[in-house]
Amino acid sequence: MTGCINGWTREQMAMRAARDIPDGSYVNLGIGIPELVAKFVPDGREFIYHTENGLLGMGPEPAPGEEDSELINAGKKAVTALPGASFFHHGDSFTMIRGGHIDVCVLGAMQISQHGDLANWSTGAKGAIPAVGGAMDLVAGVKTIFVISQHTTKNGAAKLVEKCSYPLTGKQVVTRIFSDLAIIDVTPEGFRVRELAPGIGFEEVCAKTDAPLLPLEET
Amino acid sequence: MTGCINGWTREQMAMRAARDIPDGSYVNLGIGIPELVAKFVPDGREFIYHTENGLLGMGPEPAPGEEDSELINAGKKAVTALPGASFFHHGDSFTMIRGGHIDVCVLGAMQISQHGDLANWSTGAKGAIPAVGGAMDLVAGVKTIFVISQHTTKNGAAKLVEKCSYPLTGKQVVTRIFSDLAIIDVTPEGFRVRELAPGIGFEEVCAKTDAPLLPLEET
Amino acid sequence: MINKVISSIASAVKDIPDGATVMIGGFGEAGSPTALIHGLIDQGAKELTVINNNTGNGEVGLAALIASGRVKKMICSYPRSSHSKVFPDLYRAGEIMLEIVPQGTLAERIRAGGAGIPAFYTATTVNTPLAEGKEIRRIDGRDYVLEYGLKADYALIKCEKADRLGNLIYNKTARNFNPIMCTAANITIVQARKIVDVGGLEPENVITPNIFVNRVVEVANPVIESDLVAEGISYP
Amino acid sequence: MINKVISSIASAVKDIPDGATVMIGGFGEAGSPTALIHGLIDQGAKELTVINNNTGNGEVGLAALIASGRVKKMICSYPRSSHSKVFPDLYRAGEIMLEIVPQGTLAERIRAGGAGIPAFYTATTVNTPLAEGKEIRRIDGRDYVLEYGLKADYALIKCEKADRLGNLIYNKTARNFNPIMCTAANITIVQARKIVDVGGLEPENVITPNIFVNRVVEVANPVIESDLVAEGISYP
Repeated sequence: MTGCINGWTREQMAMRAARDIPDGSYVNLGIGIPELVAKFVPDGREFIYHTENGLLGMGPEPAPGEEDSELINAGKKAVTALPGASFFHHGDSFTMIRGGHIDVCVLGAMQISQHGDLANWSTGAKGAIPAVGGAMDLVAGVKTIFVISQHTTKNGAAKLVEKCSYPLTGKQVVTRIFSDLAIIDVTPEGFRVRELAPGIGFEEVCAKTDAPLLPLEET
Repeated sequence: MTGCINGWTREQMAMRAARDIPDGSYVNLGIGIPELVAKFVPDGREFIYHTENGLLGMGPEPAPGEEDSELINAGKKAVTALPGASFFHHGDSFTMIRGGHIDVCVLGAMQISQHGDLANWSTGAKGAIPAVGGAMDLVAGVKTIFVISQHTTKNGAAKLVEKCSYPLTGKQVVTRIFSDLAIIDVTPEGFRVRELAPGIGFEEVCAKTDAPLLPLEET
Repeated sequence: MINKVISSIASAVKDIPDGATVMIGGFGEAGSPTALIHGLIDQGAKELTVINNNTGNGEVGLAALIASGRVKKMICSYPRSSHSKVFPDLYRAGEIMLEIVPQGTLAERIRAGGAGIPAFYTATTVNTPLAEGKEIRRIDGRDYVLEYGLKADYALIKCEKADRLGNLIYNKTARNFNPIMCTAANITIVQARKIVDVGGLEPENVITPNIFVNRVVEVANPVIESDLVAEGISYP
Repeated sequence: MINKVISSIASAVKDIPDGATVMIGGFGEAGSPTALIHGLIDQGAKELTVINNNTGNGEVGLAALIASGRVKKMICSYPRSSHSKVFPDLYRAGEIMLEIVPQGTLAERIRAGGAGIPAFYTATTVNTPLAEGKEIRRIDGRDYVLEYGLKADYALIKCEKADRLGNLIYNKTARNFNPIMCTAANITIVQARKIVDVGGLEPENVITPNIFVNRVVEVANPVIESDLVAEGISYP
């Protein structure tokens, strides 16, 4: 590893994803890197954050010492409620999700196929404890599913693949992927690079992707 | 017609029905004579009244001049809300009904069959406007269905019949009938008189019933 | 800044097209968005399918919309009007279609439509003529009928207080069908007695979270239908 | 006079039999009826089927109930415990059964159970292993899976305030599964931080109407599970 900055940091991935969320959107953020999206609302836009455990109008984490064990997000971390927020039960919360009322959901991923299939809940390995949470409801119900993820696993295995080998969370659900190397659209023709991270070449992204990759479209 | 008092009045029918409602019951009262039941809560008992348009803890009609057009019952009459009442939407209101949470419902009837089938929403006649309201939900969801009704129609036709000729509201749903002539149980053997009104003989009730009628059981 | 407040009734309802399916809140006159309905009459959309528990009162509000000939079909549980023969006359003349749905099934179909549930089973209507032609399934020894979720293009809603984000609270039994209809329409248009500042509604007490609302118009002193009926008024 | 207040946790939970199905409110520790769960551990019922979104925290509350060996089967969406290996160890050892249900389907199945809806269709899990063996139906061009309503013999619930009739309000995101579980259990037992006079809860703001509640116990200063976990406490 050199000191050069190649690719995007977690924060930069989150910032890029935030840029692609339209003003006024209702947004649900998955656990992990997706949570960082909330820090990067572009100037002039307002998003309303939903957390599936029963809060619309979720605000940032509270100041140290201000945490309330009964005001948490889906990742069970302390959060705040902004003016205009509302609390509701799980039945109503998933009415919002399943009923198609959430505009954008940003999730993490274990694998994404070239057709937008997502696997993010179980390796399917023997002895693994399957833990699906709300992910399957989100991909089934939310209009636009973004993924933020490192381009490869810690071991260097591709996460963008022709076909997921892990159990699916949902089929043909992901529309755009924000990785550390590139922003990639899932198109009817397969993965297409939309933007390359600084210092990253198309060939490098291809090499780290286990599926055909279409280059940037000339405009 | 003579001046003699034969049979029960509307109020007496309602009072008899109220007597058979256990303490602490959640009760829904249909439109018409059933509404009178609320006036006759036996001493020492407490009932909580539900109205399907979204109020639990319904109280009596307000004093003249105190009516609120946004505080009404299912019959669209002005009512009051007692201490401990709650308001909710129609989805939640029918969760109470369909989900089996209401203990007793008292309804009016056009016909009741010897097996407890109820017809109370439409004559099925050509040109009649069918209007079912919440009756089918109530008979499908409430544990105990009482009927309060005149024993015969204004024209003298029997309402207690072998088989309903009008379209059904529900099949095998009525357990007890409070008529002006008698209290009648719907048993596996058919209609059985439980109590005769003052001045009413078993033969008279038989004559006004178009189904076999079992006499009072000797105890 | 998200601001769902619209300054006039006319602009709030102006894009409702001919042929739209419109849910209208209220049970009898309680919770009836009468000002919005009158706005819709003025606007002129026709061939509407209207979903409401009843068919209006007198010759105002929903009854007036029906009388105007703009409603092709009613979906309701109790198509009787107070002090009005508007619906019965049109129905008997074959000039309006009617889908009769039990009140609880109507509520659940609307709730299902809003919640992304395309169909569900219920015991209501089993063994009655209203179950004819529908799928029956036996589950745990009891028969149930399959019913489908209901959605609408628009919902017209009345509430007590709203904020600019679209959070709503209601007044007593005027709540009725309004909150579930908010969830089931593509565009939800609300007539609020008062618009308050954001933060003016307690988060614990919000009944309709703002995600279900698209437009809010303040109607500070809404007409009361029974008053209009008592005065013998016909709209327009 | 209707009075659902019970003076002790022990008497509130004493009749829960071996083999019962018990819904337990809460999402993580928020809204977890920890005092009632500890009462259930003390009481000794075994072979329980427990429905909760998770599997508890540390070695207190639900995690302690599971650790005690009294739970035959968990129905949940996310069977991971914070600061605990109680569930994973038992699961890998084959000593506890697991039915994994997506969080929204779990919520809807509970809500359906309470609302008299025996089954419904949802798009969630379609084309995933969790839909295997289930009925798929195409409705309006999309595939949906059939899911069944869930009911329980008992529900253990935590709320903020209750009255003697059983009306409840909750605190912030501690509401979560609690209100729907109240509707789906035969006997609903509530631990309330405060019991107020009848009339002390505003009818517009009641979240759980009293019809869904059977017993209420006041637990004025409930333990906070994360505090117990931080202190390294195991129950009992």
